[in-house]
Amino acid sequence: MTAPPLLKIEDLRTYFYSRSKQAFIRSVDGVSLQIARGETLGVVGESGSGKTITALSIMGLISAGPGVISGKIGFWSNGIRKNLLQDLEMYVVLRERDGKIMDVAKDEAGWRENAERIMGRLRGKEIAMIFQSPKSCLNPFESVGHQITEAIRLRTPAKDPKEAKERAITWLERVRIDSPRLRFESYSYGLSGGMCQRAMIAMALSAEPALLIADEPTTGLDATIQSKIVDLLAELKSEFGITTLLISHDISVISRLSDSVAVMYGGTVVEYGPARDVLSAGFALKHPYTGALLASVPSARNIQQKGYLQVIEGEVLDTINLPRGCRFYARCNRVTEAIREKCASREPDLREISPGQHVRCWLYFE
Amino acid sequence: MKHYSQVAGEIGAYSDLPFWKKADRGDLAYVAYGLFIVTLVLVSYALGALKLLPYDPQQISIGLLNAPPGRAGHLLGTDFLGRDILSRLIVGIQAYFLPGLLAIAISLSLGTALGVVAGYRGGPADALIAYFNDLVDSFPRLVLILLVIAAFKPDIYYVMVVVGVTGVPGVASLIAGKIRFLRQKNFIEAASVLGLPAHVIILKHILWYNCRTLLIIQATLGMGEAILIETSLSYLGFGVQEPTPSWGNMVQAGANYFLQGRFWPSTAPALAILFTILGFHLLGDGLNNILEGKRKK
Amino acid sequence: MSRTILEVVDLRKHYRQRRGIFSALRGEERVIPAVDGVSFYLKENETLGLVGESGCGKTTIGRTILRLTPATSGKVVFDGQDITAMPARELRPLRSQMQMIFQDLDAALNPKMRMRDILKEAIRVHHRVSDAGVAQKTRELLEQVNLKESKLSNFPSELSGGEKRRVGIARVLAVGARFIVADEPTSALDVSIQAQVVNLLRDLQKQLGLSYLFISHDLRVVELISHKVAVMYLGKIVEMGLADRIAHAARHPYTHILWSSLVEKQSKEASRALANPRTGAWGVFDFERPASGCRFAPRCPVYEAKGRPTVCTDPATEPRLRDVGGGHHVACHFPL
Amino acid sequence: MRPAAIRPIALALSREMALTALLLLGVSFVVFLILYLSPGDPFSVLLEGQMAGDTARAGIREALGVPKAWYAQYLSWLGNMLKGNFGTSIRTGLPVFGEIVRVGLNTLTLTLGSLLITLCIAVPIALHAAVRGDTALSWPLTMLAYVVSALPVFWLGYLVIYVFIHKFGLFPLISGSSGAQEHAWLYFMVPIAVLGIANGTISEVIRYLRDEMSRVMAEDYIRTARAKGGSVWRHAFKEGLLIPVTEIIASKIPFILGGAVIVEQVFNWPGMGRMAWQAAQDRDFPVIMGIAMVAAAFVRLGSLLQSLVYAAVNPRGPQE
Repeated sequence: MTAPPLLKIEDLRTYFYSRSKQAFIRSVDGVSLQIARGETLGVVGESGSGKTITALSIMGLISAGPGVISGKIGFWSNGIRKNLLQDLEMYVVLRERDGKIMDVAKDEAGWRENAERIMGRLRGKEIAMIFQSPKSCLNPFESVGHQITEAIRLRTPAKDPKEAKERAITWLERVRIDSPRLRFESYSYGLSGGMCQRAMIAMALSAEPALLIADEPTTGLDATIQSKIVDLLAELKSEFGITTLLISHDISVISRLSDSVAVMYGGTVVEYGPARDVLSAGFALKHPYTGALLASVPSARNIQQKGYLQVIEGEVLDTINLPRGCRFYARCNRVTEAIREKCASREPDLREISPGQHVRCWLYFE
Repeated sequence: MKHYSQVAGEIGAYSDLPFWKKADRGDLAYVAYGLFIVTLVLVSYALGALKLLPYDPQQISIGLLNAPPGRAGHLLGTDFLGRDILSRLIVGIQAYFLPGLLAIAISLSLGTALGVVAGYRGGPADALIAYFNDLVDSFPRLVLILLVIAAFKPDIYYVMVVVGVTGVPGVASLIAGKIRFLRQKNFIEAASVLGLPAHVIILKHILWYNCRTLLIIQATLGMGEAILIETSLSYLGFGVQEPTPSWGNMVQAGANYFLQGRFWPSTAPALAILFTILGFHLLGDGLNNILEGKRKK
Repeated sequence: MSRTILEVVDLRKHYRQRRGIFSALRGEERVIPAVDGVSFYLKENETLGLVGESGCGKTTIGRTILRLTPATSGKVVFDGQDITAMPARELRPLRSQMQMIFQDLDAALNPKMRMRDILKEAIRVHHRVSDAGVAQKTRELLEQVNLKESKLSNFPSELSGGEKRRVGIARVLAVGARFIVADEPTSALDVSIQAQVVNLLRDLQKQLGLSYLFISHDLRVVELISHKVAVMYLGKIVEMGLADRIAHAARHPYTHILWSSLVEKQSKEASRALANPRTGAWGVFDFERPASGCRFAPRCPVYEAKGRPTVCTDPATEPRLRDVGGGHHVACHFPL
Repeated sequence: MRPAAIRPIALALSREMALTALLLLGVSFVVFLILYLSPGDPFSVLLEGQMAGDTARAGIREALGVPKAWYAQYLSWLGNMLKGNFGTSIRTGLPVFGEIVRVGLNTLTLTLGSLLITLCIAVPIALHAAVRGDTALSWPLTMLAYVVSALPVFWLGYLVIYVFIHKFGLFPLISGSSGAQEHAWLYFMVPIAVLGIANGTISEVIRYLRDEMSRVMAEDYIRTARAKGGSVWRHAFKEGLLIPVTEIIASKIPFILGGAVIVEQVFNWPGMGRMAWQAAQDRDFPVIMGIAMVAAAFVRLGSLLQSLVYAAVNPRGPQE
């Protein structure tokens, strides 16, 4: 029996409400994913695809209304077995009109307390997270080392300040920050983007979490720094075997670190499978969006012949005006006459078309 | 339970929703109340100027001292000399209306000019204007006014020039802040690279398009400020002197009769002050939330 | 043979940074050499890529050429005329031919104006055009940058990233630009939209014979779109040549490291060979005390491998850009 | 306090001191300018009380060696002031500086007390709104704040006097100077409470604190604190509450000082405000000029506090 997945998300829905348009922003609209223990799942998608909101929903950091409204997040880690969205249904009442959720009533304060009870001990201990633009993620009024010590004293048995400080310094060394004792006292404005990210990684891993969520860890950093951070994550993965949920729009970062990959578009997972299949250009069974995404990154061949990039027409999907049928239909270039009617009117579900390979496209369903 | 509901299946482009649909109900109520007050003040000012009043505000009637509202045709009753309170309230607006406009005109025009120079030029001009702002802010406004009153004679227009000048730093820093925000987005550089001359960039793009709501809001808040100052001064005895009515001296005169249990002659003008200033504040804040965009929670 | 549209000779831009009132009184002033003696030329219908890590001065070059910031010294010749010190009135007619696309998608767009008015203003900025002319020109522009007519009445806040960038380009074309400084035009966009914009820029180059100074830290896009590439480090050009030679046959150690750091191309061996324990301290440019001589020396693996030869750090023998054959220029004593 | 933190504070202190000196110089110049521009010749006005005829006054001026040129007058006045001699009050003949110090303390306590009350009301409301967002309670609270800040403070003063004194017969409405009554502290507290509530800044203070707090709560480093399971308050306190409060103190002192003038008048409170009113009444220039200077000093004190706190909290040093 294969070990149960460390994290299993089932049909997660997270909505926000635009008061000016008086409509729902359906950022995450039915996402199902799972990560096996020790594995790194890469989630790739463009802006507005809902990948960051999915991560924040797992961590319970969604504050705007209505926020998480349905779904289950199973979490199995050494000794703990929990649904992070335990009895969410008791706090939320949904009403649908022709297949789309049109009314949401949510007891936000009640759910906030309940979520705090569930996540209180997990957040920062079992599940840790690092973010994009690391420089703004550190408290500008406190030294970097002090913030790491706080994490250690909060989440590990090392309560005594001196011991926690030592442990923090060893972690700074571990993430290859030069002269850690000096950097311990420095502030975020005195460090480069790369070094801030290393400090964040040290802070997250110092609590020895079971799951690390990395949301766009390399975005905004220079090319040379990006590759250093990716190397560091690779080393930490091989050394600690930590289960990671890696989120990025940069396909090369995902392919470098992930075991399996999920491609998200318009708030849903459109393809999910082992990294070497999903991301290799040659692999045939692929969702049209994934194929087009891979083709729009300038490859060696493109550059050689100074050829044009294969382009996905149209604009990135706006998650307020969702179409009736498949979300990618308007921009899809592999629609055949046989399935055009289905693509335009009914949304396909995520089905396993070959072992381990899931796709959400009528092209592969008989 | 918080309720969210979406009515339409298809959502039109954001821009074709009229602005009152986009705004939230509270702000609309603020603006509605504010506009009601502004029209009331304008109408009263006109009535006062044209002398179309229910009674002669100066006409004393011994028999009706401190009459409660509604007595003998006096809608709002009479004061300690039997003069009709409603007419005196209407005429009372003369005391602050034009001076108020003068104050606003000064603070907006000077403020905009200094703000543009500070924001657009930057460098030493910026430091100089910052110094001027600090200097004006160092004076408690009423103390400065008392100084002017001591030096010159207690004329409301002198006072309103001072109120106008002390309003300049606020406007200037708002305008300069807006320009810095636009500069941060390289907006000003993009316009100058295109070849737009400086005066077009400043007048059209910065002031007309991006600062007009800001100036309207400052005007409403400025008027509220002017009323507060005028009424306080006339309470202190420096504003309009008896027998000409002003809301400040009516409150002050009426207050002497508190001890005899007659509150109304002092409370009526006080309520007038309260609702008018409230009107201008709500109008300013409501417009700000609708047009400048409330900071989303 | 296409004419040279732009020539830059020994351009310098030094920023004086005052610490505070007191340090100014004491005359202690830090001079940041953002651009320190840069020379290159650009032919019509050609794209020169400018790459380098953030803070190396590539954006400053773009702004100095377009006179957004005054140059400290050096010469900028546009279309045969020296515009470095030309008075603004004389510069105005030339101004319409030299334009810039800013990294910030909202830079060119007044948040309170609809798109129709933005384009109308751009069309009318340099010459009077009748309403019919404006409508006709607007349609032409929309078609050139393939924007939908229905978007004309939208405010910038209602446009997507890709549409904002296309309006920015349409605005630049409206004034009849021939030379465009594109400062990181694709970095704020998603991959699929980036591809659209890159193709659009190349189409426009073919149709209108535009020439680009393409500034970016996305090496793949630069390699694809540029004919020639210049690599900058701490305010100086360290290598310049044809795009594919820079990418695959780099002669300067920094260029090699830059291109080898492209994540997916990076195999384990390549990075370990050039890995240098002290390079861990990447990222923080030390402007205050730039190393004398070759500025890359403190982080250069070749300098380490060759036992830190003094020729690299001696200010007298600072490596100059020299031709190492086939128009390929390198500023290094020990080219790879 | 880490030794390293001393340097930025010292820097901030010296910068603020220099700025304050420059500003007070500016204030003195403005005050002198207003006086100089006033229709009557300042010195003739000064001597109006004592000397009748013009010629007599001219003689006096020669005798005192009063310089003709305006800047000479300004410099001599400034010189005296720096030596602590603010001239003598025309009405009382007493040295102005002594008078001001005597009453200045009362006004200081009145101002700071009411500022404290304004903050005690505003901070909880702002925090509640920032953390909870819109609740059933937040609408009435904001409306109340609007009404209170539009209230004419003198009318409220009279009302309070009537209710407290007349109705409950608590303490006789005589001059505040007699401290003997058993309810002296109450007499002391009422004006502070009235000014604290009705100084016209409450709704703005609430809005500013609420906006600053919500901005900080949405910052990335607070999200990190939450993700770390750490206490949000510990991280949000400095930028979210401490700095905005000092900002309010520095920017609102002038308004409250203005309000103090009126409250002192309503309650017969022996403060600088009432003295200023009296001086304006009698055109007693030295007194009003002295009060303007001391008031300006109070205001600069507020912003000194603000930049000190900012420098102590923000490790980067004084600049933004």
